Parts: sequence; C-alpha cells; structure tokens
Amino acid sequence: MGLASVAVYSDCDRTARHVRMADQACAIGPNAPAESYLRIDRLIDAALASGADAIHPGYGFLAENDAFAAACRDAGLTFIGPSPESIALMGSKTKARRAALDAGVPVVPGTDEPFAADERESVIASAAERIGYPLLIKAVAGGGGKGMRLVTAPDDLSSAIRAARSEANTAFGDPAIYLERRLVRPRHIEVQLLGDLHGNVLPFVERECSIQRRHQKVIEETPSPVVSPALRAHITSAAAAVARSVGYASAGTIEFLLDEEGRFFFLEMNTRLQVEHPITEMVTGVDLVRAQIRVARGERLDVDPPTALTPIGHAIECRIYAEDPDAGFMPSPGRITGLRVPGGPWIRDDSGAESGAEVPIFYDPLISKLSAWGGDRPQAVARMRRALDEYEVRGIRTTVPFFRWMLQQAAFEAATFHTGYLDELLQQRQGEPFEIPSEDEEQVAAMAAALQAFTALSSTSSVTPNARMETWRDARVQQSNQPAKMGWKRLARLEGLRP
Amino acid sequence: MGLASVAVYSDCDRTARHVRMADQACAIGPNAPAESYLRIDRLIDAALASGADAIHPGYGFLAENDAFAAACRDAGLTFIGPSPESIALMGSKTKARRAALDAGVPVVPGTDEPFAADERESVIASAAERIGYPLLIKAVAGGGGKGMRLVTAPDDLSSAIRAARSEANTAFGDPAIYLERRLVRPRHIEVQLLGDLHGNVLPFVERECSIQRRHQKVIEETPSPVVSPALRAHITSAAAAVARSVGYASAGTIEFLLDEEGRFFFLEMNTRLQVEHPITEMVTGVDLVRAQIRVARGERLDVDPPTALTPIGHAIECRIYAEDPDAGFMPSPGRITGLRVPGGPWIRDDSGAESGAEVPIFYDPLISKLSAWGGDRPQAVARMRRALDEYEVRGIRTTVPFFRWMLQQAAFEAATFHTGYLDELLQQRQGEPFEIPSEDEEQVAAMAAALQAFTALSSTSSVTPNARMETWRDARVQQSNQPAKMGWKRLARLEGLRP
Amino acid sequence: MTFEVETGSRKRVVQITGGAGKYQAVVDGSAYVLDVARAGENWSLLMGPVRAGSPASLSVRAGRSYEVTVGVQLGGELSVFVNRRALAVRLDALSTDLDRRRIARRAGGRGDHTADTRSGPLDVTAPMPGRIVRVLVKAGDVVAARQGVVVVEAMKMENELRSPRAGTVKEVRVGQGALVEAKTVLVVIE
Amino acid sequence: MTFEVETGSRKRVVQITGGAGKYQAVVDGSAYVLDVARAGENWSLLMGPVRAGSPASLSVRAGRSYEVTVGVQLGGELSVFVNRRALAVRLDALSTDLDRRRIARRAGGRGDHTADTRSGPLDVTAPMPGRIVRVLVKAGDVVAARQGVVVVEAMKMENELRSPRAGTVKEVRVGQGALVEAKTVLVVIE
Repeated sequence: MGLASVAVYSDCDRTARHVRMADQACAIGPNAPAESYLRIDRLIDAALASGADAIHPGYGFLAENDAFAAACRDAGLTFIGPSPESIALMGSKTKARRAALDAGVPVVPGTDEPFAADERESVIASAAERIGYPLLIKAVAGGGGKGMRLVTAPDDLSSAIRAARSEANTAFGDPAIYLERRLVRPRHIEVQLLGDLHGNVLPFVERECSIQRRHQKVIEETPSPVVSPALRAHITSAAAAVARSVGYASAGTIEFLLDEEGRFFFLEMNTRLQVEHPITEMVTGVDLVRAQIRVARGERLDVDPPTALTPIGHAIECRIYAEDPDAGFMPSPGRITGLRVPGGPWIRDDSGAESGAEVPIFYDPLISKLSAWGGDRPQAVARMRRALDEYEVRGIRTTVPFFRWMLQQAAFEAATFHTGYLDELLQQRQGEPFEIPSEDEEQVAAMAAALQAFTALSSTSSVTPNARMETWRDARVQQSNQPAKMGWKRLARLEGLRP
Repeated sequence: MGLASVAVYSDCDRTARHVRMADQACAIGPNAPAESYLRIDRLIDAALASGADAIHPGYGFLAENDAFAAACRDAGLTFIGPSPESIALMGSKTKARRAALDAGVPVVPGTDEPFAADERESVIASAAERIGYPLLIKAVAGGGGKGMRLVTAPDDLSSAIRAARSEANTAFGDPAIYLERRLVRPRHIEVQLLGDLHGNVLPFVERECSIQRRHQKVIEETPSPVVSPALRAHITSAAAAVARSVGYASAGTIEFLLDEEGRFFFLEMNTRLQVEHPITEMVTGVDLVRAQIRVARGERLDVDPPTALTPIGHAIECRIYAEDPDAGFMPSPGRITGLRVPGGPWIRDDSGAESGAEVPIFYDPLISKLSAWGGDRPQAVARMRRALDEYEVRGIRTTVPFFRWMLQQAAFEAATFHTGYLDELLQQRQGEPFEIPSEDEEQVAAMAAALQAFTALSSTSSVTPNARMETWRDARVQQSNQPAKMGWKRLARLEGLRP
Repeated sequence: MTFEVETGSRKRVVQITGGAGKYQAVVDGSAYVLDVARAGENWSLLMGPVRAGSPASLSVRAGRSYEVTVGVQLGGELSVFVNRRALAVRLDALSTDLDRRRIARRAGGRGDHTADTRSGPLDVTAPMPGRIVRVLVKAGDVVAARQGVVVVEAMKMENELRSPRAGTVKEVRVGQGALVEAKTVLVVIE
Repeated sequence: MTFEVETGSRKRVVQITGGAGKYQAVVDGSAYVLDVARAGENWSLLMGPVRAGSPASLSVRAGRSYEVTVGVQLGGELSVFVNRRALAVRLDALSTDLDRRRIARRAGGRGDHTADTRSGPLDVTAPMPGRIVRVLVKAGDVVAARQGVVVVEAMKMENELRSPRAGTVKEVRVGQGALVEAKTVLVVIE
C-alpha cells in the first residue's frame, strides 16, 4: 500500500526483523511486557515522535484493549481496529454473551456476570455447582487460552481460580473471571468478519480450529470439513448479525462451538486480527490487513460477498512454537543456530525467526505460522506434510516434530476431531518421542557422528577443504557452560590433537 | 504425490539442493553439459541403477529431445513428457509451422524448410532477401532464445548465421537453422496446454511474455493485460486445435505473436514444461507438474476446463539471473555469500540458490523465479515490488536491481509493451546504473563504511560483542588476490593494529 | 578408526576409513561407501551401494542421499539431523589407528537425571528458564502430593509446579520475581 | 576518528566517536546519533534524530531504521548494502585520534581500467569467466571495426567479442577450448 512503517521494540527485540524492515524504529522499554509493549503512554509517544498517522496493534498485547484504542483516538491517531466501545463491549465475555443473545444467537450456558476480583471462592464454587462439572474458568478480558482453566472436579477449583486470575492479570491487566459449561466433544468453528464505518459487515467462510492443546489453537483450517453449505449460510449470518448489532467496523472473529448434533453456540468475539488469518486469505484472495487499513481510513469495503463466502480450495495453518513436544511442550527459548524454511508452490511461512536470532523467554513462543493451500483438503494436507518435512530449526526445540506426527493421525486425516481430541490423544501417549527415527536414519546418524569424530581426529590432513567438517568451534562454544562428557572428545584431549 | 526421487548431478552440482533433497542421487559426469546432462546413455543408466520408474526431464537440456524420450521408452522407463514423435514433430520449428497451417492457424512468414548444416551462406542470403529485413535466424531445435539472432541488415547476416549455428549445436546438438520475418512491435502471447493419452487437450488462460531481452523472456504475467475474453476464447481454441491435431499428451505451450491489429500468428510449440509455469499455477490452482506425472501414468485429466481458462486474479514472474545488469547483463558466476529471499503472502520463490552455494559458469544463470499474485494486476505489481525490495543477494551480481527499475517504468505499469520494448528501452540508457541510491542511502553507506573502519581500528575494546563488526576475515580473504588499496587499511598496517 | 555409537536404544559399532570426502563405513559388519561433501552448514551424504538393477553393467552408480547436520552437543549428546529430523547420538571411540589402547568408557556421565528418584529429600526444579510469579509455600509447611508450591512464568504462560509427593518443605531457594534457569532447584521437599 | 568517504560521485567527511554500539557521526558538519547492533550477517542501524512532533516532551525517541551490510571489497571498493541495495564506497582515513598525522591519500590506486583508452595497441579481454569456443582471427590478420575476433561461451550463451577498431591482429593469446578468467587478454589489436 506504499505506507511507511514505524516499529516499536523492547530491549531484547532491538535486532528483530520487524525493526530492521521498518522505516523508523522506537525503543519503548525493558523486556517485561508491562514495561514496554503494554505501556500505552510510550506507544502513543512513539507514534508522535515518529510522525505516525496510525497504529496497527497486531494480534497480541494491547490488540483488544479499549483503553489503548481510546488513547489513540485522544492523541489524534488512527487505531487500526474497532472502536474502543466495540472492544469494551465484545472484549467483556459476559457482555458479549448478552449481545449475542440479544441478536438471537445461542450461547454456551454459564455465569452471566463476571466475578469480582476479590469474590470469595465459596461463591464461585456455588455457581460452579449450578452449571455443573466439567466446566471452564475463563478470563473476562481473555483470549488465546490465557487465563483459562479446565476444572473437572470440585477439588481442583480453588487452585484453578488462583492460576486463572493471576494469568489474566498478567496478560490483560484484569483478573476478572467467569464460568462456562464445557460441551461434550464440540468443534471450534469461527467466522472471520470485516466491517466498515458505513454499516457494512461481511462474513467470510468459516475456519475450523478444533485441534487445540490446553485450549490453545494448534492447527487451523478452512473451510471446515464438517460444515455444509447450509450450515455455512446459517452460522455466517448469525456471526454477521452479532457484529452488525454492535456496529462493528474492522476485522474481527466470532467463535462458535458446534456440538455433535450440529447446533452451534456463540463462544466469544475476538475484536482484532487473528493469528490464523492467512488461511482465510489463501482461500479467498482477500488481504485482510489491507482491508483493515482501508476501513480504518473510512473507506468502504471493496470485497464481493460471494468472494468472501466461497472458498477456493482448502488451506491449513500449523502454529510452530519454540516448545519441546517431547518434554511436555515445555518452552524452549534460546538462540536459533540454523533455520531453513520450506517454500515453493502454495506454501506460506509467516515468521520473524532467523538464523542467529534469539527466541526470548518473555513473550509467546510462536516462531512461525506455516500455511499450505491445496485444491482440496487431502492436497493441502499432503503439501503441509511436505513443507513440515523440509522445515529445519536448530539450536532450539520446536513443535515441528509434533506436527509431522499429528498430520499422520487417522482422526486428523478423517477430520473426526473435537476441541478435546488432541489433549485426549496426548494423554494416551506413553512418553515415546513424536519422531521415531527409522533404522535407516539411525544408521546414517551413527555414521555421521563417527565421521565427524574421525575427521576431527585425523592428524593426517587427508580431508579436502570441501569435505572438512568444522565442528571445533561448536565444541568450544559448548565447553564454556557444559563439560564435554563424550569419550571421543576426551580421547582427543588426551592425545593432544585438539586445536 | 508421495513419490521417491532420484537426482542426477554433474561434478559442480555435487552439493546442489536437488541432490540433498532427493532420496537417491547419481553422478553422471563432468561439468560440461555434453559430458553429463546431455548424455542420454548415462541418464538411462542412472534410472536403472536407482530403480527409477520414470524420468522428468525438467525444462532444460534434453527436455525437448525426441531421442531421449525414445531411449526412455526403449529402456522401459516412463518419460514424463510427450511422445518422441510429438517432440520430433513440434520440436522441428519448420514441421511445427506446417502442422499449425494444417490445423488452420496462421503462422509468421518465413522459410518453410530448415537449411542444411552446411548450406552455403549465399543460399541463405537469397532466402533472407525474399522474406525481407529485419528477420530472425532461429534454431530448428531451439527454444529459450538460444541459437536465435536478430539481423537488421544484410551485412550482419554472415556473423549471425555462424553464431546461431554454433550456439544451436552446443545447446541442442543440432546446428540446423531457419529464417522468420520479424513482426512490427508484436506481443508474445502463449497458451499452456495439458493433454492426456485419452485424447483430451485442455488449454489454459494465456500468458504474456513480451518483456524480453535479446529474445529471452524476462518477465511473464497472466492473464495478458490486452487479451479480451473473446480473443482468449479464440487463441486458446487455436492452440488446442494444433495440439489435438498432433495427438499431444503432456504439458506443452504454444507461443503466438500478437500484432498491433490484434491478429495472432503461431510461432512455435514448446513440448515441455515452461520456466514460467508457476504463474499459471497461481491463477488457476492447478499443479502442472502433478498433472504431467498423472497423464504420463495414463490417467485422465482431472481439471475442469473453466478452471483452466478462468484466471483468479493476476500473477507475475521475474526471472532472476546471476548477471550484472550494470555491465551489459554480463554473467556473474561465483559464490553466493549472503542470500535472503522474500516470503509472506502471495509470494512464491522457486530457487535452488542458497547462501554458500556456487553459481557455476557452465549452465544457464537463472538462480530464482520470483512470482507474485494479486487480486488484479496493480496489486500483483505492488507485491512484486515489495518482494524485490526485500530480495538480497551478496557475493554475485543479479538482475534484482534491474527488476526494481523495470517495475517502475510507466510503459510497464500501463502494459503498453511489445517484444522489442525492453531492448529499445535499454538502448536509450546512457550507462547510468539501474539503482541510483538516494542521498539518504548514500549517507548511511558512508557512515557504515566509516563505522566499520572505526571499530576495526579502535584499539580500546569499547565495542560490545553484540555490536562488534567483524570484517577482518573478509579483508583477509580479499587480500590474497587483490592488494588492499584503501587508505584506512594501510593506516591500520602502519600502526600495527591489524591482527 | 572404530567408534561405538548409541542412537535410540541401540548401539552400533562403526568403523571409518578413507579421506578427502570418500569414506568406507563398516556398521556392525556391513560395509558402505560414503561420499560426503559440505553444503553450507550441512553435509550432503551419499551412501552406497543401492541394490537395484544390475549395477555392474551400468556406467553410473546411485547412492542414497541424506542431508546431515551434526549439531551442538546437548547434555552429553550430539544432536544429529538426518533429513531435517533430529536424532540424539552418544559416541565413544573404541580404539583408533593412531592409538590401539582401549579407551575406557565415559564414567559417571549419566547420573544427572536421577535426583528425583532418590528416597531422601526431593527437589522441585524449574523445568524451563522463567520468572517466579509466586511462591505458595514456606519452609516448614506440610504439603500434600500434587499441591502447588511455586508458579513460574515463561513466555506469558504460568505453570504451577506441584510437590511430587506429600511431605514437609525443607527449604525454599527462590523468591518472587526471581529469574531462574532451567533445572534450578526452587524448593526442597522431605 | 575522521574519514573521507566517496559514494557515487560525492565525497563526504565522516567523523565517528563513541563505542559499545552507540556512536556519534558528524557528516559534513551535521551530527547524527547512531545505534548499531548486529543481527546475523547484518547490522541494524538506527539513526537519529527524527524531526517530527516535539521530541523533548516525549518519553521515547524514534530513529530511522536501516539494515546495513558491509560486504567484501571488490576492486578497491567496499560493497555496502543499505536496505538490500548495493552501494560502492571508497574510504580513506584522514586522521585519527590515535595518530594526528595526516595520511597521504591513496597513490596510484586508480589506474587499473585505463588500458583501453590508450592510443597504442588495444586488448580484447574476456568480459567474464568462460570457455573459448572459437578464435576467428590469427596474428597478422587485418580486421575491421566491430569485426568478430573470438567467441566466448559462459552459462550456455555464446558471446562474440569484436575488435574495438580497425587494425591488425598483433597477438592471439588463447586457443579454442581454453577456460579463461574475467579480464584475461585474449587478442591484441594494433
């Protein structure tokens, strides 16, 4: 669109890609989000210092914060998102439930008002008894699974309330929570919307995001394999009705649960761009970020309704995290020492990761969004498998091995999953690694390790420069914090062959 | 498709990406194409040694060689391409002209029979006088501009015949040439086709490839900005008629010239996949390589005719070469010391280039095919500009700066070009570089160079590891073949500060 | 030169000879020809023979192709990538052509992860680098099995660390707000 | 430390002070604050001040952001990439804070490319590395201006090299099939 950009960064993001690619950049504070990316005053000052006209809030941090949107407006800046009033209304999960009911859209049974931050646990426990277990504790200001806890028995309620409140407070600055019944084997179906300031609201073909781990979306796809054209017409109209009833004028997403009988329930609205927006872009050809900027400038939507509702082919996204799937998906921050990203036909990788870059411990460990398009679902799945096979990250652990395994699961291929499917599947596992190397691969790994030791130990320099395997630097880097324990390295030292 | 792959390689391609990504690999000889990639016997042996079932010939070397296709058949291997008979017929430019005329499709005036390899120049000169100047000498076995020469005056004929014959002989093993009238300001319009063994022939929406430098396509796009739906129906039917008349059963392309009055003339047929196939894939969603493999296995085409003929949006490809545009597009082989490739929405980069890889002097210097898609032509152009802006190649020169300049030309934006447009445009240039840095960029470059020298010369180690600019290694590498002439390096030596 | 190499649950004896990019490997008695070349940060490894057709009469030979990276050492293991898949490898030199003496196996290098199976005090350790959000117990507290003791935040997610068994808090080694490395002992239960 | 830096057709005097990633640059009398950090093979360079708004009252400052790579030296020039665009830079130290003596400018470093403007014999040189396909003349031949003398093949394209002017072939230095480096003299015309 030919717009100049200004990046903001915390200390540890000084050399991040978004900083280097921007026209201007502005330091806004230390690493802790509360001291930088959540500092409304500094963000507004950054815009004023750089002469920016508008702020795009991305999809994290303050993207759903009405005070931030209001502060932009007060400072004469365009907030590329909905109005503060829309954010406040739909950002409150309980008010949003009310809005959906008012628009004639069914909601999941739960508490209709949030609990005060200091509400006694006994009061919450009574409400929980009324709704029935299993239930979910959710943050009123929540999103992305943060501040959410599943409680299956009364004994766990107290600890879950504590964790949810604390996490909600850290993530959103608001510890308020509410309760919601947990449906049996529901699917997560959501509808992307675009609204403009002229009263137009345009729904897009639905996305299915049922592959979740601990309420975090892991794989998204569009269209949903189980949504018929009739259901699509029904659910997208319902979504548009909710958005229209609140005068919504930006990109947003309404999330539904679809039960086994095909009934859908309003879950919540995300008043921002979603992480998973690329797959909608792939099947419709509509640039959602461009559309957001256009409507924020007061322009009318220029997308044909049938274009938005008629998917061309099928698209899938895998959220690749810096987590070690073989260690219970524990975060794996650190330096990326090697990175090769798949490319080629119908593959899109949205990533800020680079070889040599540090994945900090302070933020969400999402390092890449890998998307694949195909003429139909099997083709999209096949291309995603190929892309995952070509993806290589060294230095940190990532969820790539998990996705390679996941895309081989029969239930994934048959699309017979629900929002609890992945957690159940993971619980059945006996601790075996996600990737079990073939006999062949093990043998090659053994030969490669032996080859490296052989060439390193060979005092006769019979190795050509081309074939020389220089690993001493790595070995030395290692040594500083981790004593070498391996026999051949000890041997090398003993024999005085080490450089 | 789940097929295992076998790569073949010449000596200098030992570590090329296609070798590393393949399941098996097979060395077929030294660097010179005639001793490796053009050795039919070794290619067949490579297939037999590895247990391959089929051979995909790519789009260079033997891709349009009927003897190779026949050798595959004789060895019991599937050649993923048309029959040897189709290749021989359409590969002979003069027989192909005859086939087009027989199918009722007009051809560009020229010699109807090729000249013998030892035909006297006086005979060719007489034919040239009949056809009239300007004219083109073309290789009967040709393609991709190889063995082609433009002759504007009788004086240049002799040298051009010599060059064309020699080049054709090197490239195709066949020095036979023919002559063709050069139309005034024509556009190059081509039609991609797929045929199967059941008699089906499917034409695709046309591509426009009029941006050519010395008869080599440089930028391709689809659909053509000047082809109306009526003309599309007409020209794609004509292409399909030619292919049907010869029983064509694979991917192929029929090239036309479109004159200023909107008349089109059959130019030639390429009996292989084209370099520019990605843009057709982008606007139709059809995987042409997959289709080639399917029809080679005897399967029926599974693409709907309207899907193939109705473009969704617009796509553009830039062929990025290892050439120095500021030195008359002289080849620039060598080692790629740094490479960053653009990605993100609607950008596709098909490339074998990698940081650390050597671009050899032996083969075509195409290092990347960069494609961009947009909802319409202006959007595709805007995305291509952004992608070119992000493309960085260090170590060798590439045509990226040329493309950045090219995409800013008014005639390109207005799509008012023809096949001679680029050559004319380049001739008007006065030797100024394609990229003229802004005052701002010059100043930053000056500061960066000074900063590097400053940090290198600073004996006080006040530079943090993070900010330290380590360039001594580069400087040392340089020194071996080029004496350092720069003042500050001399200074550093004088003062004994160099490591 | 001969090595003992452990991958997964299996050990292999690998003997390597050759040089200049061309090697012979004998793995548990089976011989292979290796052609190895560096490609950027990786190696291209071609392994023969491929058994197909009748290679003797053919002008060329095919090899299985692998892209291999021998990565940094993590906790005593080499991380080897084979076709972009990570494998953990432990390697010992059995003997060398330079030195025929048998080298003793690594001694005592394996005991790192056994702490939490001891019958004495149990450590609650940080599973990842992060920040201590809250300490829920103090020394002397009696805790139940699976009772939360510390909340650690990493990458915006809070993780409640629980006591591995019922007991008494012997020691609390961290305070709220502290930044801790992976494997730092936070609380000792006895 | 002060440098004279030539980019394009212009020279600038650049004075640098500072350290540890924070520098001050005075370019032809105008002062800038530079914040420099390494990012992989590149530097991120932030340059202030940005003149917009009223920075004095604001809690933060903005800088113009550049991605810079100082590449290898090519023929006496540094190749500097600024935002992925290559610029050729020549650089001299004028004086330093270590050593106040004026260093003489480079002497005689510029005469490399003047050969073909001399009035004596003219060289036909290879414009790129490649293989000699054919030599079209021999010593003693009389050639016209723009007459082909040698055909060089590189990357599958043949390029006919022509005589820059009418004259006589004095010397042919290559034979058919030879591999030549860029700038190799192939034929001398007088």
